[in-house]
Amino acid sequence: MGWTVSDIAGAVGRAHTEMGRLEQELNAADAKLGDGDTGGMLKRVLDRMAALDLSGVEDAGSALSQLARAAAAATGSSLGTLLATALLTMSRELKGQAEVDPSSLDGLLAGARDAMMARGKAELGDKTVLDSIEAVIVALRSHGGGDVGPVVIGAARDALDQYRDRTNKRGRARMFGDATVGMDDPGMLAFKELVEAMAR
Amino acid sequence: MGWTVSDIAGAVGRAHTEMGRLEQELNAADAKLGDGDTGGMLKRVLDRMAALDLSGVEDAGSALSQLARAAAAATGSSLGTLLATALLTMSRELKGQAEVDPSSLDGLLAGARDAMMARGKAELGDKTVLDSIEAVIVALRSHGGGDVGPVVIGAARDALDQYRDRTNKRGRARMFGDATVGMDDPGMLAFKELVEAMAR
Amino acid sequence: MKKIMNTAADFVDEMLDGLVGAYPELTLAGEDKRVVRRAAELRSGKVGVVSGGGSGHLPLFTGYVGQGLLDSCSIGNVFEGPTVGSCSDAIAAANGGAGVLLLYGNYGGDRMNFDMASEFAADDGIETRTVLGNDDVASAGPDEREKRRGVAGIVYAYKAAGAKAEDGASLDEVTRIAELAVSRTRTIGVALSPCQVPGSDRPSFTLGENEIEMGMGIHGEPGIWRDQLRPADEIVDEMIGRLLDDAPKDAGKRVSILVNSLGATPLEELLIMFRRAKSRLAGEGFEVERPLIGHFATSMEMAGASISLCFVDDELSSLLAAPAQTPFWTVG
Amino acid sequence: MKKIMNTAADFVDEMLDGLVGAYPELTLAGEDKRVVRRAAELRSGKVGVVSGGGSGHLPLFTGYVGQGLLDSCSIGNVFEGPTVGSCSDAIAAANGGAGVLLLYGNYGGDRMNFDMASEFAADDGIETRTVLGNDDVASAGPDEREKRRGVAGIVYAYKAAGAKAEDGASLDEVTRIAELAVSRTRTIGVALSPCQVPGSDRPSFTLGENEIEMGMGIHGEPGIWRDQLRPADEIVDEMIGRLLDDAPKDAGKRVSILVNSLGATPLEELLIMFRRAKSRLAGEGFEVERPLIGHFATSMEMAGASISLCFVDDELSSLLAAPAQTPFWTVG
Ligand SMILES: Nc1ncnc2c1ncn2[C@@H]1O[C@H](COP(=O)(O)OP(=O)(O)O)[C@@H](O)[C@H]1O
Ligand SMILES: Nc1ncnc2c1ncn2[C@@H]1O[C@H](COP(=O)(O)OP(=O)(O)O)[C@@H](O)[C@H]1O
Ligand SMILES: [Mg+2]
Ligand SMILES: [Mg+2]
Ligand SMILES: [Mg+2]
Ligand SMILES: [Mg+2]
Repeated sequence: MGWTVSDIAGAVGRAHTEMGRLEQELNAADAKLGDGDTGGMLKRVLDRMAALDLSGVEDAGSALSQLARAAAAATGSSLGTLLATALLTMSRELKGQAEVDPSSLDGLLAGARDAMMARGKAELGDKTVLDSIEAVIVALRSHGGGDVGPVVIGAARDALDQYRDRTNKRGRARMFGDATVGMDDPGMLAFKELVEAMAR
Repeated sequence: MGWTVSDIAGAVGRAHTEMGRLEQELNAADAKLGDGDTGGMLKRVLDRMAALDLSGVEDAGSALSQLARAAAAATGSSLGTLLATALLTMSRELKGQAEVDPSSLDGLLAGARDAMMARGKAELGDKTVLDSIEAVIVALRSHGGGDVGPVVIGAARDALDQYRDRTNKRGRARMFGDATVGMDDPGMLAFKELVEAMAR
Repeated sequence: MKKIMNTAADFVDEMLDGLVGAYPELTLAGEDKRVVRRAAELRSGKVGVVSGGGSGHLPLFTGYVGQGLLDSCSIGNVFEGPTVGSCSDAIAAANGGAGVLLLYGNYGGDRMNFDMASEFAADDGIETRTVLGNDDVASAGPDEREKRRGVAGIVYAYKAAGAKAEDGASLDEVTRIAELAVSRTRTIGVALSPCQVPGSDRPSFTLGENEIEMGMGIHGEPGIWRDQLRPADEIVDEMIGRLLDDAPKDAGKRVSILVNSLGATPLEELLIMFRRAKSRLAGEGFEVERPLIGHFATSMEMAGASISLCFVDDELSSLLAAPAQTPFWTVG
Repeated sequence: MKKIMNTAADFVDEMLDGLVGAYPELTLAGEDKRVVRRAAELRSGKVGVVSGGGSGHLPLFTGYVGQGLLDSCSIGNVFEGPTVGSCSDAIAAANGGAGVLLLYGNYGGDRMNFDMASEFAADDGIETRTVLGNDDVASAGPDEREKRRGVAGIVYAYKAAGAKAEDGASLDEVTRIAELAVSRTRTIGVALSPCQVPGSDRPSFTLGENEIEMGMGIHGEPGIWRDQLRPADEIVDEMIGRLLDDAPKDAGKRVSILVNSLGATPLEELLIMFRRAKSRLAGEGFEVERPLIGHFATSMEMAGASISLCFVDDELSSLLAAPAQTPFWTVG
């Protein structure tokens, strides 16, 4: 009853479509405390991911691995590389599986989170995309069962709201120090918007 | 009677003093149709010339030769080098003379003019300092006798006025073509101002 | 800010096209053609030396690919790290079977991509080592040297490691030399006016009419102070002072100096700076050898300059003197 | 415009101090120390090659003194000719008893001073010849080539004449080669933003926000047109078109190209220009050899670039390839 490769491809397609609207919004958010390229970068990443033909692929691990490579080929920017890292880590976990069990999502995300932390040397609480992922993991763990979509979306929204008034401590935004208080981290904003699109 | 070395040194001193006022004015004139350095350059030249101690020098030729070398050492710009050329040429003519006969001035200037034309490859009528010198020579030749000062000054003024509405054909100003119409040639302007100061 | 370019999207690819079109000893490689490598066959058994980073810093990095220096370079968009794929391709291009040294500046994005590429390389049986340039003393305190950014001084590590690799040394030895050069090099920059990323509608930062910023990074990262322009000798005295205060413990009394233009600052001004730097260093008992003066690591048309000191010993000194032949740096 | 300098009065002397302090193979000579010469003893019987001009154009002229290029250089203040005395001193410094070639750009002041110095030299029994660089096609029509200014393209004449003199050729032969190189070289520049002479309170000219000037000279001399900035390929097409329209009658189909930054324009943009120039030239059936790309003849921090074409034959080509070793140009 889990997610097949075709479900995954569908979610990628919805995220890709959403980027049409999101690109400028994310660029604007990054322009305030970074270099203004988060939206353009994610657009390029999702263009490449959506262009993959996964129709003949059965193995979810192999699908995620191909998506990881597509993301990595599209950009050298921080968030893009972290996304590729997350996908690659999950792909290893799922190797040989035709379906992803939704109840394993917290464990998969925890693995991805650890890999991203190892890759980017950020800590939880630094106000990065990691804090969105961590919030989702926590919410999933205290979640009884049933549809995970609303849980993921709710946690992503709450994380964005809770971190808005804190200081960015990692990436380019770190240099802006207290000037980041009151602003959405572009990576966290992107996470929320894209999970909303994928869950639709 | 004639001009002694001490008279020459006095004239140089007056020209030098005048440069305090003239420097910016000549720079401004040159800025319009050249590179804006005529005043600064002449200031440096006259600083060096005025710094020479000519008190022990009897021979007018030797005095002019020393002045020529001082000018040449102070600058590599067009007008400075032409001035050095003129002084050197006249110094050769005056070798061994303790006094300069004012009635020989037209001949001395003609010699200087020819040397300057050979050096700078300009023609009469190009709207350069040469045209001021030529006007002075012509005026001196039709002059009966008596004080040459007013003749020189009058000719220098007339030349400046007559050439103002013509086109510069030599030096940096040549590049500005018809845009030079209505403007004083900085070399001609400097000539007029300095002979006025020297004749005082 | 005016630029002689076509579209922003083509800026980097056309620049690379021009580079390999001008210098047939270089060629483009990799799926995206974002790797510059030596055109000549790899010498089997030679350790590879790879660098990379964002565009906009020429001659860094791609101008130093060639005999006695780098084997290959991965290049990103202007001021943006190269992709993992390009990093992988650069490693493959430099792999002569004896391992590959990854030698690049300490920036978050670049590190993630090279780290990931080196994991892929391990899967493919290519041994890699990483040495990060972290010479910018303005970017973190001496107790946090590992956080410092890499700027112009990395060319000393390129030169030393490149010469060592050309000599046939092992990956361990080439790595040791790169680490030695990095540990002996310190840089500080001063910015006078900004640059502009192609396609952007405004300069990367703003400075007042008569204002300078001490310690600014090569992408406009914030520095130590912003204040009125002052005479060259004063600026240089402060820069040399800060570098000497931060000198490595094992520094002797021999130093090579790099006076680098960030872009618009002309050679005349670099020489005026060098003059003072040399006399200051001599006053402190240093012997200045092998000065490097010119455009080595730029930020396009940014005005300003950086000074790097490399505290050399016999070993480093002879590696710096070894022959090298690249488009923008030739020795011997 | 901000400059890293001390006083305007010391600008040139401190710059020269820095130059010889950095490069011990050069030394200052002459009464005013406004001559840069090779530190090594003159090779007796070698023809001397001398250049000179105003400061503010580095690496031109002093950066090209050394083995295989110039023997000495006289230097004036910024954008102002050297004095007669310095020209005389430069000639004396380059006199190895076999005559001296005076090879410099066609500017009124420089000519007067070198001419005067060469008359003094004749008095002292030193034979001189003069060859004037006049490569700037924008400064006069093809029927008045002798009126054209000398700009970046003079480096081709330096290189060819310098190599020939190093070979032991006679003054006649070295002169012939310099004349050949000059007659085969054409340059055109484009300016994007001005520079400022040290001590002056304003830039040397002004250009609108988005304006460029085609054909402007290296001291801001007026060019051919002023108009809106346009794409690099369009600019380059016009420049190459104008240069080819003016190609010498005896030009073959081999050409060396110099893409020169006037100062602030970065290497990235020069490479984008080179890319187009090369493909345009190839389209016209030319073989492009030995490209030179970088800072060769600047106007301090002026933004813009020039393109020079040298229509080579076997003789010029091999002289351009001959070894040379100077602070800012090393071949072989
Ligand atoms: N080291 C890091 N660890 C975790 N997340 C990071 C790190 N660096 C950046 N990010 C995330 O990436 C987002 C910025 O992405 P992007 O614009 O692609 O980066 P850049 O342009 O700085 O390379 C940030 O908002 C943050 O959420
Ligand atoms: N070739 C020449 N022959 C005669 N006079 C000249 C020549 N070139 C320049 N001049 C005179 O010199 C003046 C400019 O002097 P200056 O500012 O010293 O020259 P530049 O800065 O162009 O070297 C001109 O106004 C003109 O009168
Ligand atoms: Mg960003
Ligand atoms: Mg002038
Ligand atoms: Mg970025
Ligand atoms: Mg002048």
